[in-house]
Amino acid sequence: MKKIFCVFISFVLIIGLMSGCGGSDSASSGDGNATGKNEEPVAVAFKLGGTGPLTGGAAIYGNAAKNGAQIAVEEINAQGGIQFELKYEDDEHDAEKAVNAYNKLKDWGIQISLGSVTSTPGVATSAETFSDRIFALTPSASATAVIEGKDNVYQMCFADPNQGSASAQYIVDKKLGTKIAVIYKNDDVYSKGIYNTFASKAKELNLEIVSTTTFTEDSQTDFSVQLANAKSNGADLIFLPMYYTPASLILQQAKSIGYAPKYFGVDGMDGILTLENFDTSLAEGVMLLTPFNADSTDERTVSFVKKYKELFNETPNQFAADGYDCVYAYKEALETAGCTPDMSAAEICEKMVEIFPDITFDGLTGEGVTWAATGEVSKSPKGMVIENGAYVGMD
Amino acid sequence: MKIMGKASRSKVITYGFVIAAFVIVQLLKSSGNISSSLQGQLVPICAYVVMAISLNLTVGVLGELSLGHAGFMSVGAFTGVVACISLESIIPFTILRMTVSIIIGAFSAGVAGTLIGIPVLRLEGDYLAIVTLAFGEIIKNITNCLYVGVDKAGLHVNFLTDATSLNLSEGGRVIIDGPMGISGITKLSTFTMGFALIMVTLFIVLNLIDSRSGRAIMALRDNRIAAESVGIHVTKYKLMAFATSAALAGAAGTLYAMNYSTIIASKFGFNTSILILVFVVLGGLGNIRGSIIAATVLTILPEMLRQFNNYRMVIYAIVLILIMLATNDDNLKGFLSNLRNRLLPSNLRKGKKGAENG
Amino acid sequence: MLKVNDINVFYGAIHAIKGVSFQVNKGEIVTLIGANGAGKSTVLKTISGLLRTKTGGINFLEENITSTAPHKIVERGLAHVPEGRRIFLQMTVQENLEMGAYTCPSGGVEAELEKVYAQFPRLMERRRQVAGTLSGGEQQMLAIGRSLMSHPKLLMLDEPSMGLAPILVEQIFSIIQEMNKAGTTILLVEQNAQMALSIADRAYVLETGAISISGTGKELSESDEIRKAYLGG
Amino acid sequence: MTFLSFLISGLSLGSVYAIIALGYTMVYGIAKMLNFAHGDVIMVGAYVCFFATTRWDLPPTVGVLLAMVVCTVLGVLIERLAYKPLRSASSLAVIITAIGVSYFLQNAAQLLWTSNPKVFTSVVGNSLIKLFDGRLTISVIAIITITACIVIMAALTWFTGKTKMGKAMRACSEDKGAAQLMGIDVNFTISVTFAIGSALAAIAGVLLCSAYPTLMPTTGAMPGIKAFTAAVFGGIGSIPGAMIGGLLLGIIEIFGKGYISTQLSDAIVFAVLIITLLVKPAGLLGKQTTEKV
Repeated sequence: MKKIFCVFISFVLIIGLMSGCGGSDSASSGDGNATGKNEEPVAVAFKLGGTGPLTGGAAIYGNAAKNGAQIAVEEINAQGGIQFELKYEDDEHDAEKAVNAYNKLKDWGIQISLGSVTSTPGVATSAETFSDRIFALTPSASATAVIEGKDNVYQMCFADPNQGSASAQYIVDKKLGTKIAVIYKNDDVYSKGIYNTFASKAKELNLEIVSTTTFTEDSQTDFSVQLANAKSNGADLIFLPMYYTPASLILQQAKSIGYAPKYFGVDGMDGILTLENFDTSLAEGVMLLTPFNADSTDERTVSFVKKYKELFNETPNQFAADGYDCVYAYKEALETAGCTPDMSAAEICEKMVEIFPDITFDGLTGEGVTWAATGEVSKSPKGMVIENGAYVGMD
Repeated sequence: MKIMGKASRSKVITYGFVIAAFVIVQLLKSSGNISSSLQGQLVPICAYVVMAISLNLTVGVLGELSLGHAGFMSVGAFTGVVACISLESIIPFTILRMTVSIIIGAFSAGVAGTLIGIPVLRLEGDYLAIVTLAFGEIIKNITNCLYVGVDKAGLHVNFLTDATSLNLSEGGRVIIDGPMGISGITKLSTFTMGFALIMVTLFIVLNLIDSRSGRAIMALRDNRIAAESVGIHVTKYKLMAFATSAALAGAAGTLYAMNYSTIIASKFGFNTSILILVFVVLGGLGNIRGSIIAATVLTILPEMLRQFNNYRMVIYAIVLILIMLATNDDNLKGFLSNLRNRLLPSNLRKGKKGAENG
Repeated sequence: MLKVNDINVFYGAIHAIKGVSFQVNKGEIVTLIGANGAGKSTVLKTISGLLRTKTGGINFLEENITSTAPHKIVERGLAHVPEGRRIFLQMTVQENLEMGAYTCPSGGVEAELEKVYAQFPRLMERRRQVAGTLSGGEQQMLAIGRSLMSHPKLLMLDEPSMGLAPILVEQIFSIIQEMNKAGTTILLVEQNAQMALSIADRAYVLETGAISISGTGKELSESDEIRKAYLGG
Repeated sequence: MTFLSFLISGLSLGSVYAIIALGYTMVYGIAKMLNFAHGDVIMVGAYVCFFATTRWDLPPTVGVLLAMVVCTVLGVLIERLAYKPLRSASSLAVIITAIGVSYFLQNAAQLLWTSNPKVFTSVVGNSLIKLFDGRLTISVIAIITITACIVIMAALTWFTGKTKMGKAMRACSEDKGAAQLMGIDVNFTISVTFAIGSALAAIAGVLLCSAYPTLMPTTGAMPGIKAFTAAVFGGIGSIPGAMIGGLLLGIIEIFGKGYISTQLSDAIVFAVLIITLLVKPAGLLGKQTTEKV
């Protein structure tokens, strides 16, 4: 039986190697060299690629960013002028798979990158884009390690530390609470990153944290202990640096123990209102810092939300908006730098590195967005509060 | 004499097979005939091959089911990377530093394997399986709460607090930052190193199987009571196999981790343990060559299926089930063996039989 | 009643039974004797459907049961007391007996229980005990009692004397004879050839998967060849 | 008071684990296989109930029944197609197949229902009972979960102890060959076991999601592993063992979080399991089977 197996598996291997080589033939032409495009009659479109979790537990974020970017690409291509060809590969929210996905994009001939959607894969792929000299602008990989020490990796979203300290500052400035409880996810880069800076900023501002509890991927159903701890320590505001799925459970379970503090969330909380069948009254009064508001009445947001709903049957969240903005930011930068699709990835990269710190960009997630040469974005987070099942600006 | 001859011939075939694969890939690489996709997977494939061989030692040779093998990989990955970063100024020569790190990773995983093995190897069957699963989860959980930094004064280790309380002096560097794991790793792993590690692993495992100890281990697998009654020290040999397996997994962990700029503890959870177990079972229990092939094929396969997008994992699952059915269902098995009998001349089959353990 | 016609059974590549044919007539005690590993148990397992023959066929009560599922064969009135008794150790004595009557409509179970208890008073005493706590002889009785619950037309017994003290062996054999007198046809597999031949109407000797000698119980117990090989004389 | 409320949370969480563990343990008892796909059957059950009650506006009882029917069919189908051909194969081959089935269910669910989480509407509402002047609040769903767990365990104990089918299951789990010789249709009995286990999984799914209302394709995975742990903890194959194992696991998890550390709660649960198994190698109520030479 073992032998049959070996025979079988060897066959698969041979087929695998053959197709691997076959793939490489076509790939090598599009890959490295600057003039690689001359097989095609005219190089018309920039090859724009990104990785994100399109399957698995984190797939909502990856798909949102991908869909947002896709809408932007369609709009831009319809306008004429700069053209994009978009390709997203699945990274399953895993560093190894993300590098694989990125390499697949390299075989395809990626010229500019949208990095990765989530943080851990983002750190892994940004190291690759850095050494390959491919410019990357990630919609939402917010960990500092994504851009740290890499001149050609930029973020569209706030970096985690910014969110943490901005949240603490906001709570103090607006006198939202005096005794703070924090619940964060202890096996998540994003959640822990925000918590770290929140805690140090809170110390600096003399904001009292009375309860700090955690959960993990494996124990994200029951929050009774965390909430009991916050309640018994008299917390009047709970800070929730996490994505909205566990947050929705926390809101529901707090209600079931008759505990009604104020809640303050970060950009991952955005999307909670779009949860299917979610009782929005639970989220009444929840505050969050988010750059994007799907209920906003400005023209571009309205049209984006409408298109998104038509195409994907969902209300877009912040990830979608970030994906959308990334493509438009690229358009602006490429136009300003005068890049053409026949340039090599490395050439485009050098131009982008030059130009990005200088551009000012208006997008769905912020007006007058600028970037520091470190890759960090500067845009002002908007404080939102949920009232009657909709976001209302707090300022 | 004849048996020995067969066994060593089989070893030579296995080494030759790996060397040939290495040479072919190197040739393809130097002639630029290899896709970035495949090239990017070479190091992880090597790491998984080592993982599969080492787990085969526990599952196939020792006959105990382990569902927490990724835990040892994790121990090796984290200690190896910490070692590598801390030694940066002491050993500037990268290949030597990697080698030292891999040895340190292997050693600490081996120690973890021994510590875990002493109490739990008394358990049997599914109970042992669940305890290994539990240890895998505990290792993951603990690593998520671990903070390690390095400065001039040496290593600082903290548990359950955060990176700032490491009190690193000026110029110090946080290496393990709790759940954020290690980031900013300089990629040092190369395919050649992976190949070397596979060869070392093969050398250790094949010689162990072929030794007196190896035969004792296999005797334990086949009939513990009988083996005990002829004076085989159960705990000693079980532990030997288990700790060796853990140490090799640790080495693979270091190799794997040094290929990515970031690693996190959650990566080495239940799913990764299962992934490796699948390699071992598909490759054939106790069949080292099978493990190598299965690890390689099943690492490449999901990448080859990328064109199917979201259907990829469903297809993977179906393929997995079908392979298990095809190789274990009596009717199909009979059919296949008939087919083989007709296709292969009998002397060839005999020759292959001796290769089972190689 | 039972006709085994040229069966060939394989364990993987091992040809365990090579063209065995024999028959059992109604009311008889027929015994299969042979050395360890001659294939006696394999023959019984093949008849009761636990193993499959590659060629040939098995007829029971004029019907072909070659590829009938084991539980269907039991329904037709063929019971098999397997080697090593195979009683359900974690169930009580009574539950074990009830399992024996699994194929019968639940109405008649009580009456059958009474009958078995009458035949084996020891089991009556211990009916609430878990079967694992019984002694070897009691377990054998339970195994036989259990097979009687389905009221079989043909009862196949595999090594009922194995591991029992001589006095118990005699007891078991007298029970077998009693059952036969009560109308149950018996196919007995034994290593204890002497005992088996003493009660058998007819006997077959199985050697390495094939039948070498057959005859009446008396003929065989008097044959020199058999004496030397199996009766230790 | 904190202690009491932790205890109730623990019992409620533990009851869900226990119901899942009962399914695990029954299947293990008879088929001697770790059915890793069990957790994913739970997820399917929850989805069916979700669609029935939310999308098609059927009453909750119908939703639960529908979920049970679908899961039963699914469970039997999985057994027939994937596990039955492997009855004589090595246990490892069966485990890998079960894992394959688990992957398949999760990914098929994702294709069918997307990975966007859905909020499950509790089948019994979200009402609360307040005791001691409101210092202790108990949710109705917690009480129902605990009750359901006790009722199911009692029913299963009765079923396996008193009914003909139940006894046949025990016979099969002890000795399949002998059971066949009794005229028991082993394949049918195993199918029935899978049917019962899967119907229980549907109930567990509905209760799990009523108490913790996020529903995703991966919802069943972690509770599945925890319940598997619980089943082994209590002694796999033993029905009261699964229940005790489940309840204890839930309580240890909550108390570990509440009194020791939220960061280390997973490690605590698994450490207790390991220590228990070292002291009692076959679990709390498991029977130590001595190996035959």
